[in-house]
Amino acid sequence: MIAASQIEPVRPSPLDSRTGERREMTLHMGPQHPSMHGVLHLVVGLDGETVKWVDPDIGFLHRGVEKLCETLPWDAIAPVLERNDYLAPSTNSHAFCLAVEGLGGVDVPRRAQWLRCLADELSRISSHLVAWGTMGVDLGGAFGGGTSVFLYCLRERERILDIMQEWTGTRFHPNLSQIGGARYDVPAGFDRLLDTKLAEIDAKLDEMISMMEESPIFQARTRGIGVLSPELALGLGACGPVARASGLALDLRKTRPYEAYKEIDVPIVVRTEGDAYARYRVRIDEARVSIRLSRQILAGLPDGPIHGRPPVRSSKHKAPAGTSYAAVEGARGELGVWIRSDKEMSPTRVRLRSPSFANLSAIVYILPGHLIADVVAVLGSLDPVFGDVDR
Amino acid sequence: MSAADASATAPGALPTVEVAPGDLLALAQRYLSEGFRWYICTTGIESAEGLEVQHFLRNPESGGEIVLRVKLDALAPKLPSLYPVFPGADWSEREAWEMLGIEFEGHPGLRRLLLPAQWDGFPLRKSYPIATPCLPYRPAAEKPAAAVVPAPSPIPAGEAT
Amino acid sequence: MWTADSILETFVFPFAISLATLSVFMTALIPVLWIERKLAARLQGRVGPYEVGSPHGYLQPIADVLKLLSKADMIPTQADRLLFLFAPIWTGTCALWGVALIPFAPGLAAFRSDISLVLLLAVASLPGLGQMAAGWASANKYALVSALRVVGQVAAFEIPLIAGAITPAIVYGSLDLNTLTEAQPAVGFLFGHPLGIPSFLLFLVGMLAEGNRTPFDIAEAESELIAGVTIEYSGMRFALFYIGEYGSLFLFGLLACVLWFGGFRGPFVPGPHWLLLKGFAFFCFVTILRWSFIRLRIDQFLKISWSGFVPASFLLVLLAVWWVG
Amino acid sequence: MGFAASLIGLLKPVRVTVSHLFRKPTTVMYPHAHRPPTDRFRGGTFGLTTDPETGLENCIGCRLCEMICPSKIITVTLDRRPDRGYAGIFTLQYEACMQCELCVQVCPTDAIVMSREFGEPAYSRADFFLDKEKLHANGKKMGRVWGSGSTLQAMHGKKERPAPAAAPAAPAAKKEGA
Repeated sequence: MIAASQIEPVRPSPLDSRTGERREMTLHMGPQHPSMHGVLHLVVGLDGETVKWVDPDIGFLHRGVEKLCETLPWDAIAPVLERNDYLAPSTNSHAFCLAVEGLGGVDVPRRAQWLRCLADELSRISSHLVAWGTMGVDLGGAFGGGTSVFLYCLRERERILDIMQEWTGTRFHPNLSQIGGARYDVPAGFDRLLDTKLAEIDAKLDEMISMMEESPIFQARTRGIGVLSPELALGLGACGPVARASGLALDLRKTRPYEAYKEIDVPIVVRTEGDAYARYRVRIDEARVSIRLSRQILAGLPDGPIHGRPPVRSSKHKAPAGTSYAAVEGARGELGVWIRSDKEMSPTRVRLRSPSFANLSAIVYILPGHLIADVVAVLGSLDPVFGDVDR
Repeated sequence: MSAADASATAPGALPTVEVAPGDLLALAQRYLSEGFRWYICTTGIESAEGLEVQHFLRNPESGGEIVLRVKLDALAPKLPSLYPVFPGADWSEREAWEMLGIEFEGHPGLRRLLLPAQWDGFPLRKSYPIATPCLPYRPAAEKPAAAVVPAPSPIPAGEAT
Repeated sequence: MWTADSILETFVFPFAISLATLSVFMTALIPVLWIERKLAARLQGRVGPYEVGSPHGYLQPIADVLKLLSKADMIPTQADRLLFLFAPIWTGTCALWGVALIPFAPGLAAFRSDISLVLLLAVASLPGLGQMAAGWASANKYALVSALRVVGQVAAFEIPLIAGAITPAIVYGSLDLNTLTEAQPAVGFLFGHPLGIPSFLLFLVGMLAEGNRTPFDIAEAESELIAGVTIEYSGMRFALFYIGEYGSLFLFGLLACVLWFGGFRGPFVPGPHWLLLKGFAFFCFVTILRWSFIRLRIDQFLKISWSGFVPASFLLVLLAVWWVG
Repeated sequence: MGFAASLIGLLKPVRVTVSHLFRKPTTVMYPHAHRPPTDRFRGGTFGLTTDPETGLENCIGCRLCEMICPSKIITVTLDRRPDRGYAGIFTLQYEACMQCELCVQVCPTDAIVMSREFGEPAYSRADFFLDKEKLHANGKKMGRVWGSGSTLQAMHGKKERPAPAAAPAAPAAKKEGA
């Protein structure tokens, strides 16, 4: 087995000493490009249509969240962090709250823990739906079947958003997790609503499969494209569906269980191909697992309070001093928050370990040798979220 | 030094080993051979204790975790890059460099990652000013008076007494 | 010796017929654009155009074109000016030339010729030239890559297109579209002849590629090359490409109807109605295909052409010749 | 994959898309039709409430909402009067709000609430700058809402399963099934 450090990325070729230019045609893809998933700027060295090297340029969505956290009261940080991985928002605040609770001093009631995990599972489903949709657009373009897939996926995601609206009052950024508990209890009749909506999504997943996987064109476009070897995936810190598609059975819900997952058995979906198809397929299977887990969590929801602290009435909370790291298995992988507290009004340092950041760094290794069309296919399969990459 | 020396205080804290900058690469290599192949992240911190860098590794098989903590000289923060051992350190170290001004020796290309190339200063340092250049919005001209005059309309004037 | 009759016959009638055909075709493009938008929306579970020309957005195509016409016209400073200005006109008008050859009723075509099929196929491949010119002249790397793709595409997919179209001509021994229409059995060449379906499939594939429709829309390739050759065009010039694209697609549709679906023949209503109805139905079919598939990659696209469709084309032509003789 | 299987595979996306022709569209014609918001919905604008009996404003100018707001869009000054405090200035820069409902949660007197209706679009930034008059007008218009400081804090303070007990605070929580 070859060590990750022995796999060299393909760096941009040097400038020609005589002409001052590169041998390859450099093509700037992004930051304004239909399929750059936001604001990625890729400088691509092309020989014909073959990609020789890639030089990613990130940071167009950098908002200085880590610095911002150092200025905010403890209780006000969670909703800000939800804007990071904006496709699976509740996982962000969940990780942050876990990290702060890891500093000690707060006892989170079981019901709150399960509620948060339920929100995580729901946002995982909705995030994966967007991932297929955008991958469809990447493969099929705005004027083709890709858009149809995208709209079908968004239609299904609406059902998740409806659930969240019923539960927390917002469709997108629920702001459910709070240090010490959950902010909203489920309303009456929630289990029936969840059951109906999830059943509808489950039934419609076959439509997505028909649109994408069963079409030979999709197979031709994704099989064997952007293969990420397991060793490289580990060395780069790749996680989530990207790592699991490379044959690594890494899922924090199983390997580092937290909250409700300590009591629930989470089947890990693993594929060994490591290509774009495997990453897409892992997401499909994971969404099915998540649908089942959501039902399981809601069925086993323990009674009791939902908040371990007295109700938040001011911004004066001070977390105990210390250092803490907590991670949840977000939709894209290990979403970790590293906190340093000196028992001040605000944290001393908040470091966000974002899964998209680690996963995206693989493109330097896996894109060279492919065609332009594969660039978008691979990006679609890696599913980076730029709020998360750039923070 | 090994994972056994690692100490943990808060329940969320990670097993940590302190390492001098000079020993970092050798220790990382040893952990790598012990199975800590999963690079998680690199964090640069500035706190009351000064500047430090923490490399977080994990063993994918056993789930074991280890943080390599390198305390740095405040005036010339410098340590060897972890890139030769873990390629994932590339971007994380670039980020720590641009945000905190920590020099990583042996890194293949320390250039700005998230910030514009011409950015001045190291934003995550505590000394970096957080003065906001844009003031909160206030609507101009038309009715500045309405916003300033404290005249609570629902309260009858005589009732306050 | 000019008599009143010969003047009428030589100048006035062709002019009048051309004008009529042109206006019919341009008018027909409005429902074509509407069908594209509305059908696409319905295929995706949306409502589609609604407000402009309420209740169903019937005036949306006009609003579209007006919007494009009112936009700023920009020419990149580094562009090859002459070619840049010329390319959209070329592409936009080529589709209109071809319609002159389509027989709308027995003997009624703006330009009658014994070799109208050959002429039509020649004219129909001309828009590609304008696209190449646009891609080169735009001084944009995306446009350049797209222009190269257009070259590969035209080279690879002209053969299936022509082979498909020439099969009925071989079978019925004529190159005149009018004769070909009338020679077909009542169910059309498609079902009335064993070679009907294979030749139609080949033509369809070639037509989707020429008309830039998924899964073969690699020249435009929205998600890869942004807008391909038209990336630097705006306003009216883009509208010309837009009209040219839909015009040539509709023209191919009409040709398919003439060759495989019995053209203007049909009961109760006159020929032009039938041809246009069939043309719209065929366009609906193409639109459904377009919004169902994702795109092939350029190498796969060329490979299936050269190793699949081109040999099949030759085989089909040989079969047709064997059938006749 | 065999040739025949490929052909059949090509038909499957077509089957899905064509099947949508025979279904009702998912989207609604937005300005003409709205999807009904749920009881807890907080996507709308803000309002300041008044006491229905005395007609006095509920805000006591304690500035807790200003301090917890992550976006720092609320400005409150205390207008101290003999009986109690009132809000002197109360401004809210709604365009920068991120709908986290923390201001509502910390409010000790249920003074600030969020609307259940979608926020209206506006033509200028000034329209999103809510001063006290606008906030009070909003508060009158929106009537009773589910989310207020007391309901949210009651939800957190409960030691027992709060769902049945919370029903009176959320009067319509049951009827919203679809």
